[in-house]
Amino acid sequence: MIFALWLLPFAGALAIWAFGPQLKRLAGALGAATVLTSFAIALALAGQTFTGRGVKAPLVSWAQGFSFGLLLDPLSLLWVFVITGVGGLIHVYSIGYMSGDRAFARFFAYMNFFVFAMLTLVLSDNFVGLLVGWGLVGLASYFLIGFWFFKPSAVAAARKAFVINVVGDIGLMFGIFVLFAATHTTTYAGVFAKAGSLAPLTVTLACFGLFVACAAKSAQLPLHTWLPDAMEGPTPVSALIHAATMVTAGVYLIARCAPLWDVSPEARALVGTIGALTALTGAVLGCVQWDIKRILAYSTMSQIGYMIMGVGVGAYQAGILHFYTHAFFKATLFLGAGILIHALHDEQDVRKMGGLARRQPFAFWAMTVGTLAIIGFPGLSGFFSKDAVIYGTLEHGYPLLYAIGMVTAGITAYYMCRMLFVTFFGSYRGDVPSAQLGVAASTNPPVAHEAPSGHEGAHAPAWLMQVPVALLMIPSVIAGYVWFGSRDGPLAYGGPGSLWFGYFTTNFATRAEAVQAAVPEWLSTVLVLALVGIGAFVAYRRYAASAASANAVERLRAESLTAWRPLTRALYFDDAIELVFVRPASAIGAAFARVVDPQVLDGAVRDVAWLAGWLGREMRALQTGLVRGYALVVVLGVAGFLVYFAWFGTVR
Amino acid sequence: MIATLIVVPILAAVLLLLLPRRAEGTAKWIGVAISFLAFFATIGLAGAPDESVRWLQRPFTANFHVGLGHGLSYWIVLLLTLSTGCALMATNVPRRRDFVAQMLFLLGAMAGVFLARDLVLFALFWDLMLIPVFFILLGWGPERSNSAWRYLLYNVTGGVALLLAVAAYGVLEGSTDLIGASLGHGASVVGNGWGLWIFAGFAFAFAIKTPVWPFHTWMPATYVDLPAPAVAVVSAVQSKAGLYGFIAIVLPLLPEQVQAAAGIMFVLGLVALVYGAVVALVQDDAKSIVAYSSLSHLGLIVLGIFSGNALALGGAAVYVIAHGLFSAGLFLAIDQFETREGSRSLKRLGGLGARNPKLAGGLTIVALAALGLPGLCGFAGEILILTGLYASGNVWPAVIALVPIVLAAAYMLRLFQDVMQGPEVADVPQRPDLTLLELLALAPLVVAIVLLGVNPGPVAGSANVQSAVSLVQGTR
Amino acid sequence: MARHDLENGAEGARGLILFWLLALLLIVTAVFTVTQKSPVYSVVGLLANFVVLATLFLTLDAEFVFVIQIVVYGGAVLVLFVFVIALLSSGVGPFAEGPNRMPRALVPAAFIVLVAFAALVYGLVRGPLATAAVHPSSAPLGAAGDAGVFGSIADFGAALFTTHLLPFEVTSLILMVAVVGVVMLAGDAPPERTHGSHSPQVRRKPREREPIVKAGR
Amino acid sequence: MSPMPVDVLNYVLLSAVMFFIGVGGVILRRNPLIVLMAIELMFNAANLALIAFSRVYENNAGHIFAFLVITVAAAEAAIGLAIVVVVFRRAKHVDVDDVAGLHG
Repeated sequence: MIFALWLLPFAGALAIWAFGPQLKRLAGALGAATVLTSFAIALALAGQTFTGRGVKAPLVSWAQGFSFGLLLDPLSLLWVFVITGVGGLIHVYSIGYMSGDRAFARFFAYMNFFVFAMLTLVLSDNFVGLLVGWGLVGLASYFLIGFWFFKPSAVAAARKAFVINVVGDIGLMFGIFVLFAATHTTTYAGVFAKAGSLAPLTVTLACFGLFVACAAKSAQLPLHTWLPDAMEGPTPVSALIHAATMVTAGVYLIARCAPLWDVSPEARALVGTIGALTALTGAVLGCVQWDIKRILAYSTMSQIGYMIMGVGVGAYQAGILHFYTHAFFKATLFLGAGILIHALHDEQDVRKMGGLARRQPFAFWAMTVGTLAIIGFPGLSGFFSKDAVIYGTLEHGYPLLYAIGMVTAGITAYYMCRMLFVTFFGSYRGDVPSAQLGVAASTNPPVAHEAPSGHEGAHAPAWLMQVPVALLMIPSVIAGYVWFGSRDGPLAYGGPGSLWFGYFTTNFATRAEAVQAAVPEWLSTVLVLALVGIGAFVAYRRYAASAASANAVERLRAESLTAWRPLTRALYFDDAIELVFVRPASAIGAAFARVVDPQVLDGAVRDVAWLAGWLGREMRALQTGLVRGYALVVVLGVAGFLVYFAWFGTVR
Repeated sequence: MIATLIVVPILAAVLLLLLPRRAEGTAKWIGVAISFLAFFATIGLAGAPDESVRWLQRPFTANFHVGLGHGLSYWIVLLLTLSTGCALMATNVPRRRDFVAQMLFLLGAMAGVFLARDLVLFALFWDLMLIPVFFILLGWGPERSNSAWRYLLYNVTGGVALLLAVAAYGVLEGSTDLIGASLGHGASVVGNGWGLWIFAGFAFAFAIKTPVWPFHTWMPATYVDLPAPAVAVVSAVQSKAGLYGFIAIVLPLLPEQVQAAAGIMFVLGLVALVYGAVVALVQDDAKSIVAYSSLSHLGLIVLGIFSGNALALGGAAVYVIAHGLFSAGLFLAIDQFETREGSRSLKRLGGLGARNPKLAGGLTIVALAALGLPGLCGFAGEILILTGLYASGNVWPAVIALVPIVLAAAYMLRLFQDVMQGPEVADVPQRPDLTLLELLALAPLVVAIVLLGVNPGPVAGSANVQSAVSLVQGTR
Repeated sequence: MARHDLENGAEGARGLILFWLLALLLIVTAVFTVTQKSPVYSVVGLLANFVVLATLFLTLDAEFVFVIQIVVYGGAVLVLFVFVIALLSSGVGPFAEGPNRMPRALVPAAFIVLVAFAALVYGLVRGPLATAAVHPSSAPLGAAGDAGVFGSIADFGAALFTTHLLPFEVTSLILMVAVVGVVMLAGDAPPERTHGSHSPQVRRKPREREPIVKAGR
Repeated sequence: MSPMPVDVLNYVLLSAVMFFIGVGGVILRRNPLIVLMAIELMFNAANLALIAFSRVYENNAGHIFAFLVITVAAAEAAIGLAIVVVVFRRAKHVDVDDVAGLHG
């Protein structure tokens, strides 16, 4: 069963890849069917998972200490649910979104392959298998970002994403080295059994390596720069890979390696700090974006910062809960945005939208629910999970991170509401010339010769795209209520000790006890809500109040042109990477290729060859062609031998 | 029976010349058939007992001793026959009858190198395998290129060093019938005075052949000038002769010297690893990229061999096979777009993937294996080598060796994307996609890449015993 | 037999006189051979030289070599020389010497030869041979057919066909190759005509014919 | 019982003299036939030394070797003369110095 769960999407990917042209429209249905079947199998296996230590299946053994197998335990089951459940819905949505694209079948082959890779990642029972999945999801992400590979920007974004992900891979490899050298095994069980007895430095080094991997995959500072560019991919890809599942692999890894983080305070501090800074940076950068997908991308980065902060400081349940709720509401947001983009013929700039609430009511409601969830509107899913993360930092003794988390919550409310107001309120600005709106030419050039999602083709029925979104809106609202249900009763507030969610987090039963926080939880919640309210109100005043709506075009233009340059340049991270790594590597390579190889190394050899040539030219004078001359030389040689033996010979 | 793996291809190469010059198709299929027959014969002969005929008695004992076992020799011969068959299948070089004859001779000579269990025999085949490559470079390489002579100059220098080392070893030891004999046999006889010189001779020959930095400058020129089927075999298998020599000869026979020189070899391997990767970043010729990436990858194998760690040694064995598979695949795929578009320049080509999805798919998989994508064969070797390296206490080499992995991703993606992706270039002829035959030529390599990536255990496993000999012979 | 005279009647002096006589003859004939202007005289000198040498072989108990020295050299090889001289002399002055293209080589050549010779003699005189005692032959005299006697034909034959069989057979191969080589070199028409009347079409070899293109393809 | 009447050194010295007469002939003469004859002289000188040594050590390997030398010399003479004939056919004139096609 677990093999079927794991390999069905792969079989689907192979079938679609091999028979894509023959399958035509069925490719999408086949892809969705395999993923949803996997989801059903996961449901069937759930009972088995919660009893005992999970479902296990051995696979192969490479060498001593390199034995691999599958493991489905509560933690991986939670991820499997999200991957196959949300993934299946996004597959269905994609049938509508991608209809008419020339490479329709290829898209589903890649998507199915991604699901397989992600399942490999979470089902592995060892670090090497995890690394295999880690690399394969990076590959799938690369394929899908560069899906429209005739766009140079997509190709560049794909390459960037892949290379940065490989940086993460080598971090993970380094972690494996350290752990293998210390424990001579790579399985989770083997490593964690010895986690307590390892030297502190070893654990910290291993955690550092693993966290480099997390930072690359989950877009944490300073390896986050690929995520905004990754929005070059089709929108369903952004929803599935760059919001709901793949980018949360880092959260999974840290949660999985909780026994290591538990014994390394340095690692906790490092990861918590990076997570908090990422959350803040993502939120700040989100405030100056105009591309709707980039806004969502920065918000993803920011939210993952929250999750990483949560699991990093030790509030594992809170971080995982945030992953869980985020998967739903961020998928809702992306898919809603996708409906807009689809309807507006690939317009992604919010300045050219406006007043869409009446034109696209379904998308409006979907985005509204998603926005309210993400900013933590009381009662919606994000409210519970974000609050849990922020308060968790305080509980585990990081007041500074707590403060950053609070501020970020306010900024999140500001930029998400800004997006919502600019997009749906006021009047439609699609007909206003770009220059008047301050839209720089060719920030995202439309593809000249082929419409990516092919609106000329037969339109798929609207319900294909709406039903999955509607199905995702429900958990966006209610997913947070798993936090209820403690031993005091099914509706009592349980928090980290809740019974329902506790099923998924049994791994952390032995976690270090939280310190008593200075601020009671209700007060903290009120403070957060106050900041959220301020943020939303500022956004309302600037973008949705009647004064703002009246001269929206001028205001947007002014804001576009006067934005602080470091922010529009994304705080110069890209430039720094280019300056510090890319340019020197190319320069050194060029120097080696043009100077060292031909001149120094080969030069030495060529000097020898030249010497031989010179000797040859000089000796040519002796080459008279006269046979007697040659004979004379032979005799000269004989004479030499004879003289030598006559004087030095030791013949006995 | 094992000897037939050597004799039959060489005989066939000679007999091919009896065919009429125009029978190019026939010659090609004979070549393909013999290669694949040899492949299956190798599988059938796995673990067969050695065969030995007395040869020289003076000045030292040397026997015509060949053996297959089921260790590294076995895997490399499988790789050799498979890559030769695949390379010949889709070839359409001019004067094909003569070309196939050269390739079959190469096949036989290289089989001899890997099957020889006697040092003199090994050295004999070592020099024999240079000859067809030299003639292919002369006959099929570009006009006015001196790469043939450069190839010969470098490799014959190495061959002479090898011969001297073998002779010295034979005189001191009394016998050269040693490859795969009991471990540590030679250590007691060859003292440190001569031992270092003998080690230097072997290491020099093997380092040139592999090549190890800084002896590599013949390699890019040779790889660029050789026609694709030949370069596929040369880079896949012939470059492994040096590494095989390190594993099968130097490690068991000269263990003390290996210990003494491990530091130097580490430095050379690391420099090759970084140097090759950095240079590959800026090349424009697709073949040059692969050539310099080979330099980088082979440096990694050298690290694995000299780490003195069983895991890393197993990883080195895996990577030897893996590199053979993906470099053969890369060169064949590059040839396929070169014959279509008439260029290998990254600046000039672009967007081929739109009309050649099969070719793009094939190139993707081999390029991914080359950049060490987890799940494919390159990764399996890489992680075993590096983990073993780190576990054996060589922390810094392992850490430095991580950097070229990122660079590998950068240059391999650059190769793939600049050729296959982006907008189509208007003035490049867009030819149709792969034919079935061309696809069949790549398919076995791709299948092997995936299989080895999923389970390299059989190749790596024989290193469980702490001895290189068992790796060669496969005895456990 | 001569052998008896040479060896048995050896109060030393006779044998010594015989040796010096033969040695003198040998040197004289050799010098005569290489100094004659006409090859015909040289051949005569060479014949004499071979016969003298054969006699010297006999003084060293080499009976079989003595025989084949006469038969092969004095018979076959010299006849070959004579034939060639006869063949070439039909032309016009084939042996008239042209300009000497190594005019200054005489002195250095002579010097080198002399040095080499001096070194050889010095080495021989100084070396172990000079002081080696002359071993008396312990072998009993016997008939030529006695395989136990050193130098007898039977002794030689036994060695040739047992211990040294392989080199013997290989020699036959060399002779065969020589025969083939001679036929290739001299047996055919002149390999290249400097002037001729054939048209290019006739001179072209069959392999170089234009390919025949079938109609309708 | 026959002591070898003459010291072996004399035979070897005689052989050396004859050899260098041949060498002189090869270097100084330009008539190819005489050059070939000089080469024959050198062969014979070598044979003389071989047989002399063979007598000293009472080992008939020297005889065998001389026999092989004679065979090879015969082959060499045949080839050499054939070459002379070919050269004569081409040039109608035979001089060693004229056959200088190997000049660099």
